[in-house]
Amino acid sequence: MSTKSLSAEYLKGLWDENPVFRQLLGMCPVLAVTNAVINGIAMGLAASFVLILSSVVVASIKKLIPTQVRIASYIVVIATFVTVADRFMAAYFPPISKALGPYIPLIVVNCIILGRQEAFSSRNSVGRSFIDALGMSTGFVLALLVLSSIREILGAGTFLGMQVMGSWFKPWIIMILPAGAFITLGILLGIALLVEQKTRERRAS
Amino acid sequence: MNLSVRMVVVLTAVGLISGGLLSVVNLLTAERIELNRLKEIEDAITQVVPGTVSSQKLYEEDKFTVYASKDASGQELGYAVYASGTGFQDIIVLMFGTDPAIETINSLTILEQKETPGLGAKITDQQAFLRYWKGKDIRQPLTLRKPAVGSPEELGATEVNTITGATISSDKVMGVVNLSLERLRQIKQEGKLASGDGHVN
Amino acid sequence: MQKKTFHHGIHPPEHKHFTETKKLEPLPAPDKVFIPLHQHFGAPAKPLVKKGDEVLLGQKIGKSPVLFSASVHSSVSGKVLSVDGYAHPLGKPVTTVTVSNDGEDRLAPETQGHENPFSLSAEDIRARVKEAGIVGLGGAAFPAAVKLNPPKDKAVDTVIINGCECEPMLTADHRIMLEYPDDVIQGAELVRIATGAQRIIVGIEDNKLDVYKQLRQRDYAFPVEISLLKTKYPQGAEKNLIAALLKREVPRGGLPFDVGVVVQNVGTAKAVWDAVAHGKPLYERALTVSGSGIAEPKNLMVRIGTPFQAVIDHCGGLKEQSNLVVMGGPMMGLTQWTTQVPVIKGTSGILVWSEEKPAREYNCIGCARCVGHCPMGLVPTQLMKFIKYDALADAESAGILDCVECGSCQYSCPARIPLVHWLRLGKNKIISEKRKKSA
Amino acid sequence: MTDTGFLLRSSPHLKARDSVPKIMYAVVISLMPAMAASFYFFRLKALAVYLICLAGCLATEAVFLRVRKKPMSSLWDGSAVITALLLAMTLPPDLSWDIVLIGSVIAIALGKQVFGGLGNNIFNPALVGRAFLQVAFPVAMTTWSPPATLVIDTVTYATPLGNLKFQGALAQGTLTPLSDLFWGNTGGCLGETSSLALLLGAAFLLFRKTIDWRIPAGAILALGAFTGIFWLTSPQEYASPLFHFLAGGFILGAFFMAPDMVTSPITPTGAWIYASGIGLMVGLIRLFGGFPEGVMFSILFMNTFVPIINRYTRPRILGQRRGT
Repeated sequence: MSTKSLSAEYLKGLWDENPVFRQLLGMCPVLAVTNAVINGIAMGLAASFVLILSSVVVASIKKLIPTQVRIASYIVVIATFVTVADRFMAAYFPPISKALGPYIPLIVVNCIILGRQEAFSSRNSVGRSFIDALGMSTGFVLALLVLSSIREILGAGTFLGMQVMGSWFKPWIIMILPAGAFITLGILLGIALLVEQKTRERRAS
Repeated sequence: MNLSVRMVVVLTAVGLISGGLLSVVNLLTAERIELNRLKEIEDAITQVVPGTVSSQKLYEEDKFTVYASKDASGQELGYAVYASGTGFQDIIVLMFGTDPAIETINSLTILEQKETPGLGAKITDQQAFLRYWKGKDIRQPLTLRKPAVGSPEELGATEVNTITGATISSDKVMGVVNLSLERLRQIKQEGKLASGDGHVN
Repeated sequence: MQKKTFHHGIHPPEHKHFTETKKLEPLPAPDKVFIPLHQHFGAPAKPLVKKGDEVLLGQKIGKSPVLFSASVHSSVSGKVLSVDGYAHPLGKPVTTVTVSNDGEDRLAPETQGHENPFSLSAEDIRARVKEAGIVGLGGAAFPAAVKLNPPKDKAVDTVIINGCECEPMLTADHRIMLEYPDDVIQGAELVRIATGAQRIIVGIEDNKLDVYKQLRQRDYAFPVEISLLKTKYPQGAEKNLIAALLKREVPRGGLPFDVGVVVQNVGTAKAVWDAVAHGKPLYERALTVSGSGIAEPKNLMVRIGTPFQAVIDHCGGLKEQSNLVVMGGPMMGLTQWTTQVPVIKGTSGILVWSEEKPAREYNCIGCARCVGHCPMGLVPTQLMKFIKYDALADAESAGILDCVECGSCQYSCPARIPLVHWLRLGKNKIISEKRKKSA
Repeated sequence: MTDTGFLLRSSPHLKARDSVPKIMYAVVISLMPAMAASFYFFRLKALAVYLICLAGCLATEAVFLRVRKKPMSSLWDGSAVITALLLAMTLPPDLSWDIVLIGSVIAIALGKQVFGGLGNNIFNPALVGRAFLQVAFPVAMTTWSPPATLVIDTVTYATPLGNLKFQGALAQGTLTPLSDLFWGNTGGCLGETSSLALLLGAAFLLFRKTIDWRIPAGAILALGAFTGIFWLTSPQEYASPLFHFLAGGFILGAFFMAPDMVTSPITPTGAWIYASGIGLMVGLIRLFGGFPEGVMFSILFMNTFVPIINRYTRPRILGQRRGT
């Protein structure tokens, strides 16, 4: 059982336990769909939808589920919400659905979501699970936003499809390719570690 | 309650609730999703055969579909061909339109591709590639002009400009189009393109 | 003519011209000698004298307690001033017998020779060599009597006399071969008899052609072969010398016995002859005093226990700016923090020069020169990294214990990485861990 | 006894004269003929590319040294200069200055310093910079202009390998003549066109033993064998091994990039494996790949295997029984 204050429960997802930069979870969508900000946000919102609803559901039915079948139950719950999200996107946002391709269904196997059920929702109250899921979602969306902004601005010279770089700018096509995802993520992880190290040093001194 | 019985009950319950929820979602979205799909094809047909008001699926086989496109009076304007083939990196899906006699190509559009951005992906670019296809004579197989020339006037009747730096992707598109044209003529000769008996969209 | 040699190795500038034409000259015994009881590979000797005792020249003052050890003899006649710890060229202070020299060189009665040494049995030769406290004079100071006693199951067929003197700057062995060729060859014959070998090979590098020619011209009553080697470092290392002369490879972790060979340095061969034929224990040795910090470089016969300072003074003293004093050759020698340390049995040279601040170290750039030069076929830079990151098991499986610390890798390293230092550190760590485990 | 001020240190006390900066500047000297050739064939355009590369690489190196608190003397150890020159030599002459600058920064920052600086990088820094540019700016990186010595009135101009791959030059008989490839009178990257100039520099490096001869030898043998087999079976369809040696960046790669000490194996057997891998890959890409040229990717690809090659190709230790 977590004993943090509710605000701390929310804030931990932003930095201290940021799923992407600190826990290195959910790397597959992080690398695959961040070539444009709109895709990054869509993926982030879809995953958040699934994470928050699954967490609430799992937290509320946790007492009913025998331990032996808990993972199977979680997966069914998660898959349900993923399918809901997938169908909804296909019906109302066809271009984004097409751009994200198989990565929406793949949210089912996103470690952030199953990880939170196993690590948090299955042993905390509904309200607390909701806050935790909200925090993790925010952290995930922020990470995707940062990554996709860098990639879209450098790779296409645009942000959310709007031209932001001058006409002198030559797009770095590598940034919207998978290689650019790895390079950007690597640099961001390096910076995250550096920041973490400096904060720790400052706290220690 | 016995543990194994409880396990079965819980899983069944979870599955049932999930299934119920999903069927509701499906009911709500299925129609829209199908509409989206059809609209995409319709839009493409309108694009490759200008003036299309209605269209009709005439023939379908694996990765190859022929639509007849008609104007408001029901007059046949030509064929729209939906085809696909291997590109430089992944499958290229495209659609092109011809006149009813299959003598000239109307227009070409790329529906799906994963070619190298900035290079091969230029097959979707009007200025760099697609504009060169309009009105080409297709009684002979089309050919690519390499290296590319500056203006469309310099090209022969059956020649299409190559994308600078993306010879392979240009080549692949050319291959798909030529093959499809051959197949189109073949099935037309076989009389499989008789219109009127298909489903009207 | 085909010159023999081994694989890899280096050819550093020789700097032998300072002394190679200078005759071996005896250094007068100093007023006081400092004779450490531990000058050899193995256990220290037990003192036989105490403060105030009278000792004679050649008298045994330290007794070897076990097989792997060597006796120690007085190098002057006079009075024992103390038996106490004293500075030692190998680093830590060692129990040392200090004798004040009465200047009379009164010989100890037990130093009796033999008229026909070749008639002696292998047993007798070994006993006399052991009694004389002879150790390998090439530098390692391995007890000679042990080398003369091959294990029963290992037949020795060849005695190699090591006349390579592959270390730059050193010329004492060169002078011994030039001035005492008969002593060397006769000593080699005694070694051959003691080990039961069939033949003697003398290996000489082609920078000592005068010696080679002189030795070739002589007639020998015994099976002696004089062999010319291409000058290369570290040819004088036993395993490389055997590979060069016989194309035999001593197995990893093995000894020359394992391929039927015994290797002795030329100085050792002469010492064997002196001991067996003249009854002279090892109380003096030839050494080279050289380097740009020495006013008059020389080859000297020096009594064991003479302080470095006395030797250097005899050669005109230190030049002022000198800041590096090395015992041994420049490739494997040990730096000294004081010139008060005494000459010991393993002192093949005293080198002095001055050096500016060392150039900075770079990261390893993978030039692979250390790999190309390692005479043992190791990959020093990889070993260095294993040690740096404490991967001792990896270092051991990559062969770090085969390293002979010849320094070829570090010599050739353009990044100036102290490879030998790292490898030595790794070897010590691995060996001490093994000891801990077996204890 | 007091401290006498003598140095105490471990043996050996002698040092060979070669040092890291000397090795690096030997490579710089060896690149001079090829640089001169590029000035001759591409005039001021070449000079601009070299200067921007030098400025970009040295500035990036200086920033990293400062941030990582390393000795500033490392800036002049020559390694950053080599990276700059090699990068410049692999760029098309008309590349605009901002792209060149990005490439230089990436080469030093992502190719070298993120790994810990000189000696720790896995990939050849110049090639990392070039690979980045190749993927980031594919059009600019494949737009060539003819050398100033050729009077042709086209704006773009295909490289000899591009001609071979995409224009069917072999069938049409418009393959670039070997003599042009040898002297450098053709299109291509700045430093790769003149085989003669490159070979002069390579001879210097081989003579000085700065590079391991096994690496160019292995690469040449492998490429020769691979392209030779196809050429012998079907000379109308495949170009000769000699054409493949002289065309494109093969000589630059085989003599100046593949033997980069940091990123090539340190064992003799390893060098052969690494080099033949490069030669084979170049052949494969040129004959059957999507790109006309494959030297850069081949070297980067084989760079990744260097640590494992080093580990499994240790020389035999003296006295080690064969096979143990």
